[in-house]
Amino acid sequence: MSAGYLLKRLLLAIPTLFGVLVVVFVLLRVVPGDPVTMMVGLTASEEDIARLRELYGFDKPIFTQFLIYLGDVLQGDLGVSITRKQEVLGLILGRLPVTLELSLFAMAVALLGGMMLGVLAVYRPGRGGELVADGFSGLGLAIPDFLWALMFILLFGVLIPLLPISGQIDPRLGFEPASGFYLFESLLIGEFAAFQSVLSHMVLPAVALAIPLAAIIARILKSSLQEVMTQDYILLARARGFSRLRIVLREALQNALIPTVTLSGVQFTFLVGGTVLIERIFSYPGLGNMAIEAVINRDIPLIQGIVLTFAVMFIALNLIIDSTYVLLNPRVRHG
Amino acid sequence: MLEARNLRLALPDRSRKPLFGPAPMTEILRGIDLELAAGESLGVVGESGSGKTSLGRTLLRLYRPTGGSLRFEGRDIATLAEADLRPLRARMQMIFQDPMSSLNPRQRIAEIVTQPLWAFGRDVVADHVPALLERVGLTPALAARYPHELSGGQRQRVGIARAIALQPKLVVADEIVSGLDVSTQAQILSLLANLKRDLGLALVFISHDLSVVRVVCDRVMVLSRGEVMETGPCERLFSAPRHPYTRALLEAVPLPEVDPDWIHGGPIEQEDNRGIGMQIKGTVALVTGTSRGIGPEYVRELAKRGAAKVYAAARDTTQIADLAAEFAGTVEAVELDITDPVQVAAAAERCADVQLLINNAGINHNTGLIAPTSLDNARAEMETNYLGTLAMCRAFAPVLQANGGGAIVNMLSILARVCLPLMGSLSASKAAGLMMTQGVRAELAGQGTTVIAVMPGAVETDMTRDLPPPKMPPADVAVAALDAVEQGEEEVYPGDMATGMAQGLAGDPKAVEKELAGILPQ
Amino acid sequence: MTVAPTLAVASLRLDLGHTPILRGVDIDVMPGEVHGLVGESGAGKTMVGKAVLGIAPAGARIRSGSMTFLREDLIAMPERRRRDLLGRQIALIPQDPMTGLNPVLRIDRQMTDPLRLHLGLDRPAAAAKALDLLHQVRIREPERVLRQYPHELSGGMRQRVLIAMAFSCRPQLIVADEPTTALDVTVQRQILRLIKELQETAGTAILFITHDLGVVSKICDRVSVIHSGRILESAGVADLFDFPQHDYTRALMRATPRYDRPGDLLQPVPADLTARLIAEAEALDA
Amino acid sequence: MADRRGALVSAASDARVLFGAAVLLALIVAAAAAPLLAPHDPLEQDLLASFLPPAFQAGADPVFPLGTDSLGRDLLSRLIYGARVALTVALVAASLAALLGTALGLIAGYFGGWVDAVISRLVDVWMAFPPVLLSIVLVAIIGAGLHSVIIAIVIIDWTRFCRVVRAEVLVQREQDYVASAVTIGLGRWRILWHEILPNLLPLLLVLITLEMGIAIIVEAILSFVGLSVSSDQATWGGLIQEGRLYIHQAWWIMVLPMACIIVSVLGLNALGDGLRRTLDPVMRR
Repeated sequence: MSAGYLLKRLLLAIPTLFGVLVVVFVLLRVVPGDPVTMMVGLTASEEDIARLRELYGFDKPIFTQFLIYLGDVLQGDLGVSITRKQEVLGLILGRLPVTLELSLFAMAVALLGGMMLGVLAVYRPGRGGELVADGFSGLGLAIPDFLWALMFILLFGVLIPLLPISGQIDPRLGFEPASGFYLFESLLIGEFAAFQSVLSHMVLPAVALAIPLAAIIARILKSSLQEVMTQDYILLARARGFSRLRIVLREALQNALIPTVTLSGVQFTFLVGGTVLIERIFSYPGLGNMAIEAVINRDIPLIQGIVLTFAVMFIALNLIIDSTYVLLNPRVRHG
Repeated sequence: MLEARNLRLALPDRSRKPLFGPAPMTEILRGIDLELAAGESLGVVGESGSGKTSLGRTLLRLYRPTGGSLRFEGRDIATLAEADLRPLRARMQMIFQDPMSSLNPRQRIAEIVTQPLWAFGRDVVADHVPALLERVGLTPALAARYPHELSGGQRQRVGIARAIALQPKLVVADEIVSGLDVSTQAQILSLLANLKRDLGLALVFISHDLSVVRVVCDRVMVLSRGEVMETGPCERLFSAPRHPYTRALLEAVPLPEVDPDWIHGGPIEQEDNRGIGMQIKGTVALVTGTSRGIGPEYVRELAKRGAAKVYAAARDTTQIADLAAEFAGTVEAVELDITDPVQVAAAAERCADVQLLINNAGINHNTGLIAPTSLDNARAEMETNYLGTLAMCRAFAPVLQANGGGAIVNMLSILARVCLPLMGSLSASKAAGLMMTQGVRAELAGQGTTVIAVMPGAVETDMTRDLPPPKMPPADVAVAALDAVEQGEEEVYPGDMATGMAQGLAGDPKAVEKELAGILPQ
Repeated sequence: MTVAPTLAVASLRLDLGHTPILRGVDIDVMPGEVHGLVGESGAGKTMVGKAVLGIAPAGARIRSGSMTFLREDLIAMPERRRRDLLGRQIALIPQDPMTGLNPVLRIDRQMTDPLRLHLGLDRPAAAAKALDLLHQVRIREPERVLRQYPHELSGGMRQRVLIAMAFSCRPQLIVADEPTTALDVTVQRQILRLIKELQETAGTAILFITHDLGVVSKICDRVSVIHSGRILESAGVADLFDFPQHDYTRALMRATPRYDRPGDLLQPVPADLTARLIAEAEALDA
Repeated sequence: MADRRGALVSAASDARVLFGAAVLLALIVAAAAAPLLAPHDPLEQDLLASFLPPAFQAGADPVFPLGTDSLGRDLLSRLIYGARVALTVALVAASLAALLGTALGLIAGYFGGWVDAVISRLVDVWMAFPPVLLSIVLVAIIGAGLHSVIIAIVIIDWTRFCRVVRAEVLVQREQDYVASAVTIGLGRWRILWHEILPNLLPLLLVLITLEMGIAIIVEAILSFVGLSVSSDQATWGGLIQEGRLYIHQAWWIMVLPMACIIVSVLGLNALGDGLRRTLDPVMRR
């Protein structure tokens, strides 16, 4: 059943992906007016526009255009960036590891922090633990990641300059990872100076990204733990003389994680989506930063490529969350 | 007025839904025949999964049957479209099981009970609501309340008021008292009986509770797995059920009257009806007297059966070094002379995890009572066989209690029941042991400790070397004794000799005594 | 010579927040006895069980009275000692077999954890013991059941597992809180029989909490009737059913329908009796 | 009537609701009476008075109680006019997104079948886009301006309502009160409208207050990126972007609008949370 469930999810991702392609295509070719004019602005000559039209196939019927686009994408051809004059795919693959690394690190921080707070609130109800958890999740939910980022810049960049607030690594180190994964590779090959620099650059953006997710996880985990703690099997565990910590961690936590995963799953994608702005704020050379540049420069092939890449990442992330759900819940596993 | 022939219903079973395509259909109702005259009440009883709730909903066409016919007031409604059904719905109503879910939480009571009226375009006059509420025994003051502000019984009355608002001809009541206390349940049942009589309602009363059905209904239908097992008038069906299922159902109802036999009667799900003793596997045992005789066999058998740990006690532990080595990790040697109170107390402290105590140690001087040697032999036998064993029982009773009850096995002999004059003084000590065993058993019953007396015949050990055959191998005694532990038996007579003598003692004890007396060499 | 009760509850008063729930409850459960505690919803019967087990909800406060288990004070007992007793000497059979088992853990984990904690068994020994326990509650293919999750078992099976778990450490006292209420009658009968047989064999004392007079009459040796947090009547089961002393007991019996006596008209518990009982109970709060 | 008033009283006595209502009221007053409240024209430049600190700091000019920005414009007035933009976006975008999402969610949940399949797939596709990036791209395409911001928020955030409403309808549909409505002959639309929808109202109210907070944030993000309303109009996000450039010399230009956003969102969240707890009759028990 579990393999079947996941297979079904995987197959359902195909129409979603197709829908994404349609939207990406329609978004940038149909609405409203002329994409070429949008790209080159109003100053270009009539001939230039006509030449570009032909070059990008905009003179063909819209359906044909879509088929061509679909064919290209399936072959891994995302077109050429107008401003950078490079293959879009290559540009994206160059930046992707940076964003992935940042997102994964932020997720780990969020999971760890959120779960610790959620458990703390239930383990010590009505006392310091619960108050701290409630206060944190209240603030974390109200303040979006980009405001946290700006506050961190003010705090740790200007008032108490502890951590770097711009870039990904100290450029003087001249560290260029072959894989594109700065943190992993520097650790792997023992470049500790580089590792330290990458890590210190990553802390502020990652924590800013992590706080809203951690707040959501803490809040949902707390309320589902509270719900689970009233169940008969928990009463029974108490009636068996298990200690409270053991009950919370071994009997209740897994049950409470099931709704937590379901309800906070979408927030993981929001975290990844948040990198767009956070990277911009911290001048972090990732995919999101490039996306905003592309929007400002009206580099349509690049925008399409990046939006598509994010969509694929989101779909993959949702699949991973689904499999976590399957792992946690024996009912789905054995259905 | 209502007639169903071969009514069938299948619903999709989402739990078995394949990856793609629709979920497979599960047969819920497999051909139900039913008829109901105006003003009649039919009880539908069945256990969970019998399809009784689905039947009620199908009769009111909340579900569309997958086969058969369903006639209401002469008209086949089995496949009628919802729009054509709507005019009929005024004459067929339902009362639901859970009033919390069946009353819209956002509507006031007045709105809930008059909703059917305006849904069918009837005029709602000012005194309609109070009249309806009073009809079901509610004060009109409740009209402005919301459902969550009412008690369970009051909510169910509102459900009834809504159902009778249109003065229907047919009402289906689905488990309407199952969530209520006895006192509230009695009120609702009498209300329903009154309404049925006064309004001439035809009633389909669905319940799992046979006693409740008896109060309300004229006829009853027993349902199991979507099929009718039996149907008939209440008087007949409850007093002379024809179908075995009906009978089983009736017998299973615990009527409120004292009947000590009821609980031990009835079917048992599992054939394997073995006793419920203590599982040796995983337990911690202590065996005394393991240096020779049956003792080592106990240790081996316990190890074989998966005991977690066996304390092998002996006066001289050097003699059991081999045994301890054979089961290293499981068997632990303990130096213990059971006649020494200090050693006994020390053992109880050291072996605080014991759940099974096997008092195997005993001595036998093979002497008669009058003729040979001194009283000292008799005194020594008493000292070990009776007082030593008793000391162990006393020392370990709290240990066993702390470990959840456990069991004590006292190794006696069939000679505890009858004297073999060759071993008269041994017999006396074993008889004392038997009485002690019975006393300890009674005293420890409260703490859940089982106390077992093992009374074998002659066993092939160096103690019995003077005796003539047949003698049973010592390992068999250990097997029989541990079987008894696992099966929760209190007395066990290992071997043919002991079994035969026990039977003889049960029949004619005098004859057995005479026979044994005859063994004495003249 | 008198035998000490396994569980003695005396004049127990308990508030939930500011609402009195128990108003002086006296119950003695003797060794080897099944003691029924019967009452309607809201009578406080479940709270008695929870108080004994020390698992009353947050906000519950014992105002006065005593609870002793084998002469040990349950109220003043240190937490460590209580946890040591619970599960080993005192066990619970919960009401709802559907929520009584942890849905994400296999049966073997749920059965072996307490065995390892309380009896100090190692993993294989505990597993073997669990297997044997399932045998004892007459579960077919216990090896398979041990590997299953709760949702793969029927309600009756789950209740058997819960019973096996309750008896697993051979406790002196079991609190059974409506253990058969959620079951079909035929399954209920089997479960009642199982509990009774295990109880008789092990000599366990049981506090059997139920609303069902029928069940009480079959399994209990003594019965206490509870209403508004007060024990109205306590008697041997035969005496209670043959000569009920309290008006409420009699009214309860008259309100209970029975299929073999269609002639007896059901009489709801009179409203003035209920009102009187509540007034009497509230008078105790002053 | 007694009961409904009771619900309102208990809602009003909830500290969260009070705080949230006060914040919302302040926003409304600031937005409606901006010309009366603002001491200066928000666009009036005074280059001689640039980078003046707020009144509680040394070197402040009492004419500019919260200081001035790089062009010497009065910060307080800009914040008050910024509230106008924020509140407009919040109210209009949240209501429109709620309308669209709720309608689709109701239909998908109640009718099921292929309608549900299509709508659910559409939601899936939507959820596959990062909302921030999508709104930036959308506004870039449609062109900057208040309308574009609102349209972008509605296009992106209707799925929030659709998902929650659909799930809740699935729950409500199985309740016996719906079956009971069928037995008294109510039609499908009537059941959806009169029976199910009222049970969703508390949930919707909560979702709308939360969405208002989100809309304020999205508007700020778009202004921050420079894509919202025209750059000379005062918006909180625009102020933050400007303040970020002068963070070392005039922290207040960034911090004050941030505080406005945070207080507004905190207030709206508290309002939603408090309403959820007090308005639901079943939860109120």
